[in-house]
Amino acid sequence: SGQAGHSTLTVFAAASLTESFTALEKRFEAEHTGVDVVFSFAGSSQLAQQINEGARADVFASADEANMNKVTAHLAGLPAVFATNQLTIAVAPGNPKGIRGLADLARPGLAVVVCAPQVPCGAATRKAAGTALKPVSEEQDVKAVLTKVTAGEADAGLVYRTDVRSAGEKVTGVDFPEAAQAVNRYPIAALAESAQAEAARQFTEFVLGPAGREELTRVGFGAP
Amino acid sequence: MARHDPGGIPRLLWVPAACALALVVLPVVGLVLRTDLARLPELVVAPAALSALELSLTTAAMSTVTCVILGVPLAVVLARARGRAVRFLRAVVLLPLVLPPVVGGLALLYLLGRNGFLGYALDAATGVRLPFTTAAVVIAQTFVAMPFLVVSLEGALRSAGTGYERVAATLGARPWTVFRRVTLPLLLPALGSGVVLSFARALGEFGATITFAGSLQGVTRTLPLEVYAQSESDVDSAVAVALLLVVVAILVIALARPRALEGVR
Amino acid sequence: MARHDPGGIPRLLWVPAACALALVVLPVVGLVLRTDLARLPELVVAPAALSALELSLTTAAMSTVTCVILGVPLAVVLARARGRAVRFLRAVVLLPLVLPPVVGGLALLYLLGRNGFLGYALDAATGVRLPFTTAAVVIAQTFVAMPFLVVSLEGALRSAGTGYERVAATLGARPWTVFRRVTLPLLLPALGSGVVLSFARALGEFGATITFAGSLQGVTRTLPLEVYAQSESDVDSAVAVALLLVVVAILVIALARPRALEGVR
Amino acid sequence: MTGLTARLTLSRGTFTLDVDLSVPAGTVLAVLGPNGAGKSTLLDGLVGLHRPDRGAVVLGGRDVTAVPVHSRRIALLAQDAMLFPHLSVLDNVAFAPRSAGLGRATARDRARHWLSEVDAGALADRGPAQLSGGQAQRVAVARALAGEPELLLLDEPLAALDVDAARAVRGLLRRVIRAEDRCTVLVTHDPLDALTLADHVVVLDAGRVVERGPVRDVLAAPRTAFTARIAGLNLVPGTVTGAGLRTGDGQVIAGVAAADAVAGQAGVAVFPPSAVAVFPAGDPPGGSPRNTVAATVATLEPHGPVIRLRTAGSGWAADLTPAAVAELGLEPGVPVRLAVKAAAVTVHPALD
Amino acid sequence: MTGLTARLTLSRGTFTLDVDLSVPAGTVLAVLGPNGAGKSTLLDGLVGLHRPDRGAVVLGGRDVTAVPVHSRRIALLAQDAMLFPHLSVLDNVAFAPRSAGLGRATARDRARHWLSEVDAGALADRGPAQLSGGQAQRVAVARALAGEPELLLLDEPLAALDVDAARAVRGLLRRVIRAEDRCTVLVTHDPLDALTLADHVVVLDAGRVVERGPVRDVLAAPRTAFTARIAGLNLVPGTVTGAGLRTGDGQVIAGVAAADAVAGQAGVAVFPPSAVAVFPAGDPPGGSPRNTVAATVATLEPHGPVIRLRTAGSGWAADLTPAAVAELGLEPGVPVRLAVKAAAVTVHPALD
Ligand SMILES: Nc1ncnc2c1ncn2[C@@H]1O[C@H](COP(=O)(O)OP(=O)(O)OP(=O)(O)O)[C@@H](O)[C@H]1O
Ligand SMILES: Nc1ncnc2c1ncn2[C@@H]1O[C@H](COP(=O)(O)OP(=O)(O)OP(=O)(O)O)[C@@H](O)[C@H]1O
Ligand SMILES: [Mg+2]
Ligand SMILES: [Mg+2]
Repeated sequence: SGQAGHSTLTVFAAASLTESFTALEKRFEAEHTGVDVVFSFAGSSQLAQQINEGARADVFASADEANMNKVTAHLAGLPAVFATNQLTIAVAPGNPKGIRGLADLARPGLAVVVCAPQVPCGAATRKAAGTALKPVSEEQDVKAVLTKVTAGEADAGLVYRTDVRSAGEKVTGVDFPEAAQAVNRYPIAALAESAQAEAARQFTEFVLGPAGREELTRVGFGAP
Repeated sequence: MARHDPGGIPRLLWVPAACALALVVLPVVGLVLRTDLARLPELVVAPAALSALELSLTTAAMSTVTCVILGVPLAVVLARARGRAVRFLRAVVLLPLVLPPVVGGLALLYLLGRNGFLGYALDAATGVRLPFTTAAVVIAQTFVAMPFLVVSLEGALRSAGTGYERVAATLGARPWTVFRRVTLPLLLPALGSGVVLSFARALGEFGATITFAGSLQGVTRTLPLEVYAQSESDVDSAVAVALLLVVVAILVIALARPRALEGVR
Repeated sequence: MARHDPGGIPRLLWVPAACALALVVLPVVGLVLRTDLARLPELVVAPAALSALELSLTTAAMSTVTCVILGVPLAVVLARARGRAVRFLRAVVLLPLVLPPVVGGLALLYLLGRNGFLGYALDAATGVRLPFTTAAVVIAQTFVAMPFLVVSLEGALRSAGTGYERVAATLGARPWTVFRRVTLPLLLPALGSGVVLSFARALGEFGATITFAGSLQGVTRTLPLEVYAQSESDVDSAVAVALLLVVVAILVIALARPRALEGVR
Repeated sequence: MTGLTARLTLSRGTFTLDVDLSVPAGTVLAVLGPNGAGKSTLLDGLVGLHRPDRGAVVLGGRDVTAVPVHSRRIALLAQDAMLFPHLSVLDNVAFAPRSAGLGRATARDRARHWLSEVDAGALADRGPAQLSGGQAQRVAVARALAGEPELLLLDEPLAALDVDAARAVRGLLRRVIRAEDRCTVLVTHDPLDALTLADHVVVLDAGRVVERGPVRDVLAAPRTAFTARIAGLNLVPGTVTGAGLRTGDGQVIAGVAAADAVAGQAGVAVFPPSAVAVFPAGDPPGGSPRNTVAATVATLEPHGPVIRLRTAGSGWAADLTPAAVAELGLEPGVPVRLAVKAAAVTVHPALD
Repeated sequence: MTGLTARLTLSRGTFTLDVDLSVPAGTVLAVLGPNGAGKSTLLDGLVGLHRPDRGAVVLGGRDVTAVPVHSRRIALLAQDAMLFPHLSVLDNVAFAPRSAGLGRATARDRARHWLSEVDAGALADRGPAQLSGGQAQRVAVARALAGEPELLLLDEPLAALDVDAARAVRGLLRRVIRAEDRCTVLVTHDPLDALTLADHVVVLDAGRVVERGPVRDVLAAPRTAFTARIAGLNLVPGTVTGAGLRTGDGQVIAGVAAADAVAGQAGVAVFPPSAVAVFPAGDPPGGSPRNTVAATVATLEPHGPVIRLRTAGSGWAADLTPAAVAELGLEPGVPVRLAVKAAAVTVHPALD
């Protein structure tokens, strides 16, 4: 357990981890009294940028390995993958258009949205689906894709399983086999500059451990 | 005219003015210094950047025009009409100013999207669907930019008072003539500022556009969206594209803000 | 005074004014209708929302004050000083307006971050690091909001002309007195608009803040950032929080915009 | 009735204006009164820039009380010139014709006409900021006239003008304000303007009419202290002749004709009581005073530092110092001979 | 030299002003001239609102040409009142004292003093929008005076004032503008203001000085047509007495003393040539004209519709109609007797 007195542990985490990490925070703080975990949620690339510009953070949890690799110089140790995510097709509840897989998305008159190829989910989409899709929009992040589907504006969108889970009853997810070719891996690492090296290590292990596994699974992440 | 400054600008003001200028200029200078200027030409002629630039300029121009056409009348009504309702409306106009742009885009989607009550009617009546079209970009930009025009014009209208408008009425000018020949010309300097503000806001619009209009190259992906997309993979090139945006904007504003708009006295 | 309107507002203007109002109001109405209002109280008293709200109000207020302190002098200098340099500076002030906020945040980070030339000096000299502090939020908001104040004031200053300032000088008022007792009071209505614009812009600031200041609860996570975080898990509750932001902003503006700012005539 | 009839009660802060007046078509009403009497407020009320608390403004048979300013066909030349700063002098003057629906070229032609009428033709292309005070005032006069309104309200149109310009504009006004179907309300501080331009006069004080009537009656026999201070002239109506004026009963008064007095037309000879010399009855003295008349002293009353003597017979008033009154032994009933130099008499064209 | 010396060449558009003038400390210079002559431009140049192309303004020994407006200690009452719309009347007047560093209470006391001097004490708490034209003008006068400047520039300070207010402000100006170390430049269209308030006069036309000199010399013998049209008065200097004025050579001229003329002090008797009657030489006629003087016709010249006759001996001018001249057989060298009624003569306090 943690040291006496209060210390603050700053965790830079990808925005898609908002829900799971917020839940983890409570459990971690209950076990490690005296440690106050605070999160900065933003896009992984933004967080990497900030770390490179001297942000004081203790732990970095990225949504992809590319961004983790940008901050190698600032890491205390090797990053460890703690979760994976897979693409799925989000459709209106009950799947009224009867979409079964990627092939159906090419049907004329179907409004499909995906992530832009520059962002991680878009890269994954490219990898899984190639360039066959003719989307009406290439969104800047996966939440924007989801929003278009929940708003009824798009008939289908390629999003992560976690997104379908968090949207609850507003969308239905249709898994497709090609998604396995583009599994997205979430690495976590403590940062070298941390003044709370011990707590940082503990948090990293907590995320990688059973408690982390449980919360992450609950919101739809896959095991590493 | 060879008019003297009556004593000039108080010295005390130069200090904060210089600070303000530094706050604005230094970061941009820092940005330029960090940019690999050698790569700039290559990035700038990239088709994605060019098409985004073109789209940005067209849509921002169109939405600025829309802002003027709709916003000037609204500002006049808000500044000149009386009653409690007007005081309330004055606050309502500020809504898009404070709404986070993404939420603003969502609001537009809820209204004009396929399931929105206006969007549904439009679709049923004319078969037109707004989202994911260039028109949607213009609407989103107008939505966020118009309050800037309205608020700045309203303040100017109120400062100017109604003296000349009253004179015009005694000369037999009906309200529309008064508006066209007196109110509007006297408003020109403020309109200049308002147009610059709303054009700049429209040009930089990001959140509402991506939410309401999406992001498709050549159709809805404006330069800010392109910058954002670039920044995910390559921050440096994103910065370069952003600088392109800045240069173009400054040029457009400098050229499109003729001396006529700078003052009538 | 029982002054007549000299004929009133031209009828023709009511149509575009109504359209403009509809464009602003209808989406927000749609948003409210789609929101689960029953959940609102619960979301609003959530500690995260409350602390974000408090932070937003404090930082937006602080940056508005900074905008006024730095921006008013800059506007006066730009409106009253002469020469080519001034014409150039007038364009430069528009930079943050067109810079996509994310890039603006990046620029601030490059300048004031540990590796930035000012940030490095500051760190070495005083041990102070700005990024990821509440001060950084204020700086980011000031950076994006100040041009709105400056541009709208400058237009108003130019419309107003220098007549009264010249009279004041002939009465022996030195430039600082002229500024304090004549320029500023006559500028109040425009300053009111400018303050509203910059406060609103600061309150809604997202891109530059998240880039330059990060998103730390209680330190740098303002309400728009909270909305963003919320939207990751639940769009509906994000919208609800955004509405909270809107309501608060309108209230603050309505309360903090006393009649004194509405006009002196 | 054609012309203007107005009854107005209106208030500005603690000040209340309560006035009724009527101006028959083709006539001019002069409004006199001290500063702050409510003259400008009255004009504002008539043109519709101030909403009356009670009352009605009827112009040419139309009740215009509820008619918007721009459709009243009333032009107001306010005390402050207020030329539109963004329009050239020419376009300022062309504003009313344009508003009345005339084309640009026609309106400009008309504007040029009115500008030359006020001797400001050379200023047409200037901006209002490039005019002197008097030049701006003249342009404002032209602007108000160019609208050819049914009712013309003029607030001190001759203030700020130099002598020559004042004379020219006075002549212009005399020509244009008597158009067939037009009536005019003229605010002025100068009784001579009232005399030469107006038919009737009202004197305002503290928002109320304290005196009214035909100009000549009011100016010749003021009943309030204010009017007395500015007026109290000898006025003799008659017909203009080459050498002066012939009264109804054939008497000839030698005088200097004003530039616009035309022989054969109605005129009025004006001379101040201070110009009237009093001699003992008997032979006229053989000097330059060309107008002598026998009369009887009617009343003697102090009038500031002098004594004003009114006579029966001619009805003329003469101002004398107390010393002169004592020396000549003047008292009511004493017969005297009055003399006025022709050069002290001005003959103005009369208005009826 | 103390006082003001200025040499200014400046241009506004196509108009060029080229003037040199000097105003000794303690004296007043009147500036006359037609509309657009450059009077206001001259004041702007002196106060520093217009940059001269060439020239220098020296005030009290200091060269202030390059001194900023606010440190020149020159107050300008412009043609347009321009009261600050956001300040009460009291604070408008207190503006200059406050700017000079006085505390709020002291400045307001001083402002109250000046307001009551212009009879506007009751308006102290009003806003400028709540004043009539004449009231605003009076407040503007008070505001300019409250600064107690070294040089006071007044642009038609009496325009828009009613007779009573004009008289009161004229009296006030006479009292304050002759302070020991102050000099004043007064723009006016009224020669009587020049006469009663100023020591010297310059007449401007088209940006140039066309006439200058002591007021009395210029007004009595104008050398330009413009000045002649507005002036040409008979002016007789002397000492004020109870019944009029005693000239240096002991002659007494009966007249009516102006309200501010004090017996025993220097004064000037003023009467228009049109008030002078001409009789054949010999016995004075026994009537009310109390001032008669023997003289000889010196010159006869047409002056508009009348003939102006100047005499040797008294130096008075008389205006006569051509008929009178013919009848009396007047020609140079003919001895005559001149008569002026006392009531037609006003005695004003003189300035030296
Ligand atoms: N808001 C107000 N509160 C109180 N009194 C006011 C207000 N507005 C105007 N007044 C008064 O109304 C009166 C009438 O003003 P108005 O302008 O009609 O006078 P005027 O006869 O035109 O005088 P002038 O000859 O000076 O132009 C003035 O005494 C003025 O002080
Ligand atoms: N920008 C300009 N271009 C040309 N002429 C100008 C310009 N500005 C002013 N003027 C002229 O300068 C002259 C002097 O103006 P100023 O105001 O000094 O006259 P003024 O003697 O005060 O007349 P007034 O008695 O009418 O007040 C005027 O003839 C005016 O038309
Ligand atoms: Mg008035
Ligand atoms: Mg002038």
